[in-house]
Amino acid sequence: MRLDFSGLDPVSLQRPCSAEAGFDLPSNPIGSAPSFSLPAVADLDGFEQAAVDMVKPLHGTTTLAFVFKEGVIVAADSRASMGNYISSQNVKKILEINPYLLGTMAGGAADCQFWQRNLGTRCRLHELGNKRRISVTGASKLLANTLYSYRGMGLSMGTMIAGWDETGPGLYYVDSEGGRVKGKRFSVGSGSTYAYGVLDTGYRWDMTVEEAVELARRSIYHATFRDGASGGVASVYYVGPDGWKKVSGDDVGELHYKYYPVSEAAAELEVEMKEASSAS
Amino acid sequence: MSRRYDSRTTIFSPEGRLYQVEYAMEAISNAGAAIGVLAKDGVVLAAEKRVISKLLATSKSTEKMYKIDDHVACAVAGIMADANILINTARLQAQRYTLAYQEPMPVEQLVQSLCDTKQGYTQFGGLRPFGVSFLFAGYDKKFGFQLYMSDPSGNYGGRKAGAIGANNQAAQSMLKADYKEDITREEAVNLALKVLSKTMDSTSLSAEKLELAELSLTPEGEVKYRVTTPENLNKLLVKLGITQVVVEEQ
Amino acid sequence: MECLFGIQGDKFTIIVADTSQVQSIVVQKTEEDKIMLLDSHKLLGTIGENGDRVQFSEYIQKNILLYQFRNGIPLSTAAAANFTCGELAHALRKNPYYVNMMIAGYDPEEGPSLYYLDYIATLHKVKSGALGYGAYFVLSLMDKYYSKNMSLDAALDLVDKCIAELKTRLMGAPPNFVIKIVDENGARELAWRKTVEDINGPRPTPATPIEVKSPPRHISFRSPSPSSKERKGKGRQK
Amino acid sequence: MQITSYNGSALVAMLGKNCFAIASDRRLGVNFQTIATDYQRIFQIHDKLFIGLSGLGTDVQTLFQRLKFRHKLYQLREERNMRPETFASLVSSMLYEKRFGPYFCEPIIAGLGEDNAPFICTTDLIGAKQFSSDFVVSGTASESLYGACESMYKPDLEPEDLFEVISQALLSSVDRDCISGWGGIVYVVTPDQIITKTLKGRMD
Repeated sequence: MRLDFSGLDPVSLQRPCSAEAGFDLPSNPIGSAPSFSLPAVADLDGFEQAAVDMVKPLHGTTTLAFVFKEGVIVAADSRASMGNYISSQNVKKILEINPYLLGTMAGGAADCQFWQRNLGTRCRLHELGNKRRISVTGASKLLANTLYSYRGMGLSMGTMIAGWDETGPGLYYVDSEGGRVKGKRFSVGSGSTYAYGVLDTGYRWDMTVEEAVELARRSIYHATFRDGASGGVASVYYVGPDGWKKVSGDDVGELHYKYYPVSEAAAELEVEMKEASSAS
Repeated sequence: MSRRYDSRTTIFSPEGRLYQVEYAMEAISNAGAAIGVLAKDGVVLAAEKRVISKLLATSKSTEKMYKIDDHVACAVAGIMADANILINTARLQAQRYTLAYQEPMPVEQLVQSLCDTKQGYTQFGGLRPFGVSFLFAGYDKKFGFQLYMSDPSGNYGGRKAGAIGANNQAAQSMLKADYKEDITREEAVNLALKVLSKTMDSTSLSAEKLELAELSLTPEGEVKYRVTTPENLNKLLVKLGITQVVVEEQ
Repeated sequence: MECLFGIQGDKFTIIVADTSQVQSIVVQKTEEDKIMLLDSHKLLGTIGENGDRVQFSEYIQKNILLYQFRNGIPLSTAAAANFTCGELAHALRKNPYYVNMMIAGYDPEEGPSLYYLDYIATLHKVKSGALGYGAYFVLSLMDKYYSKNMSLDAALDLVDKCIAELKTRLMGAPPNFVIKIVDENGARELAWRKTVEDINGPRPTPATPIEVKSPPRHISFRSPSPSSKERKGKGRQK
Repeated sequence: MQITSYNGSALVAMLGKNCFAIASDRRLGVNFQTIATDYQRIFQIHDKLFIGLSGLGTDVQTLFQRLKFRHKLYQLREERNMRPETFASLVSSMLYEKRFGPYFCEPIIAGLGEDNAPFICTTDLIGAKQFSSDFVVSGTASESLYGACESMYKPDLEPEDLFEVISQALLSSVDRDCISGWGGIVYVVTPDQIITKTLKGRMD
């Protein structure tokens, strides 16, 4: 039974919560996490574990974010894999919470999508209630507290909350174990170590936006080259004073040959010349 | 007097001789001759093929020349049955080496391992020695082209030219006289055939009585073992004037 | 969290290995040299269980030296790598050695070479490679900064980048690394990268033979009986 | 992860108009980590016989070396090359020798046999031979390869077209498999020549 904190809410927010409404947003007190009915099962943990296994959280992924002089860069690959099988190559892993806040997806796709969309709603409600945009610190705390309240129930998320607020750029890492840590450089997912390698070595505080974007793109590319579970498209976002902007989305298939051009073997070259001459 | 000491292969006679080994060498000198010449760009092996009967139909392309591995070939003189066993052992040794190191076996090591096998038969096991002498022609990255000669005792030596089988002494001295230090493979072929023609007692020489094989490098640097076809052999013999042109041949 | 990686440059190959010896949660030693000389022109870097590591690398070293004594010519690097792989593969189905390796060598005509060999005997010739947990960080780094025929300085700069990255990102990253090189002048230690200095005594002086005095003749091993003095005179020359 | 998907591999062979093609990916990986992208898992036994080995890298190498050993001895003794059917039996018996501690790899044998009749066959890891008249697939991407080949394959293709079909089949299949890909190599073998081509594919 979870403790009921609703008593602490300001009076204006209180609503009678009707039991039979089940999961229905308006009936819950604003700002608190929606409550899910629990499965009537003897072995709750076993059931949860089985549910998670079936969903097979998307641990194959590479996402990164870093803060630098001009703001925050957020980048991610776009591959979803189930075991050895690539289920998709164009998954949006950078979630647009609101024009000033981005979240990244790693772990359970459904968990990330749902809870970050939910976070967006609660941030909007915060703006309405307080006439001020929520700080990155505040938003990430909301998410962290929610995830913590479901601790041990099988949620699987490793997400970064990046944004710009009055204090300037902000970046937090929040995960389903309830961890929340503020930082300047994070990478999450099975390809994160490869991304870190390139990211840390190339990182400087006073990079231009172009340099930072290229560093992010290059880090994602190297991760997709070495990690089997990452691939697809390297999308890069830049969060500046007036919110986030999607800077690029390059297919790593072409990116590879841009970074490592292959001079076609002489034979192929002359074949092409022949075709070119016969065609013209 | 020596009768008592020659039955057991592993027993020295009072004069310090292993009779069984010497008898083996005697058996070899009754067998068809084989000559090897080391040139600077290859190795040549030539051998006298004693045709037992026209009815003989062997599946083997050559009787006296055997390929041990892509880079080693050998010419045989002596008891063919024994030779087959040893050739198979040599082939096995070479492949086992390649299996372990993924590289061709150095030629001297191959010869040495085969000679160790031969030597075993003169010291333990009480079995008669192999009545076979070999001429090994080989190439490896370390020492380039090599020629080795081995006999039933298990002893072997690196040679510039060598002769085994019938009249090998005569052939040996002839080779010694005519061998030039940086002889080319061309000249080596001529020398081998010339010496062979002199030491062979058969009247007229022709391709049926001879076998010739050469080990050389292709332009790309790979080792090539090539057995000369009877036609080319005939042409060579004619060129060398070793055989008369048999005009009326049908 | 062991790290082993290697880079093949212009006419040389270098291998870098961490030098910590860990037992459960204790760092027993911070200067364990894990890169061994197989022969004058070959290096063998090994990481994995300490017992297997030492036993297997010495076993390989002795066999390769034996080959040289017995046949007069040294093994080529490719042959040594394949021999090692064969031994590992053979042991795999009996009692496996848990040892990951990198073999580097220099051959007169072949030049420098580097081989990746993991504990289940997968052998592959590589230009740059890494093993152990460190691999997860340095592989991408080496992809980016590696270039064909790198100069020694460029290679060492890349090594320093890798070590720096490991220090920041790898949990329990080893403090010290040893770098060894092999080129036409042979295999030798090139440098150490230390952040933890072990308190060592002075460098060991060359061994000076200890003169062993033979035990005094009269010592007898029976318990000294009261009449031992008379017996001493009888029948014993001084 | 099971053993046969520890390193990751993709192999396919197809029969054409008196020719055959055999293609494979180039990845050597350990679980999800890519170690090298120039790994070779198709071997040439002689100029009319190829074998592709998918599965556990160490067994792939050991098995090939032992096959080379046996074939060389056969070649020396018989003074001719082994025919594909015979070689397939050799592979099958060598695999079955290890019935209770098998080599974890699935070979594909492709060759030109008696008067250049094209021949392809595959076996499982303990040597169950299975001939085929159109295509055979193997490796961690085999499910995708089956689908791709089933739809793309046409019988009696000329070498050039066979090359196109096998390349498309391989590349489209490895793009659905996390642990194989990273480039490709194709051998198209006709009675008088061997065409070798490397494929430029996705490297993720």
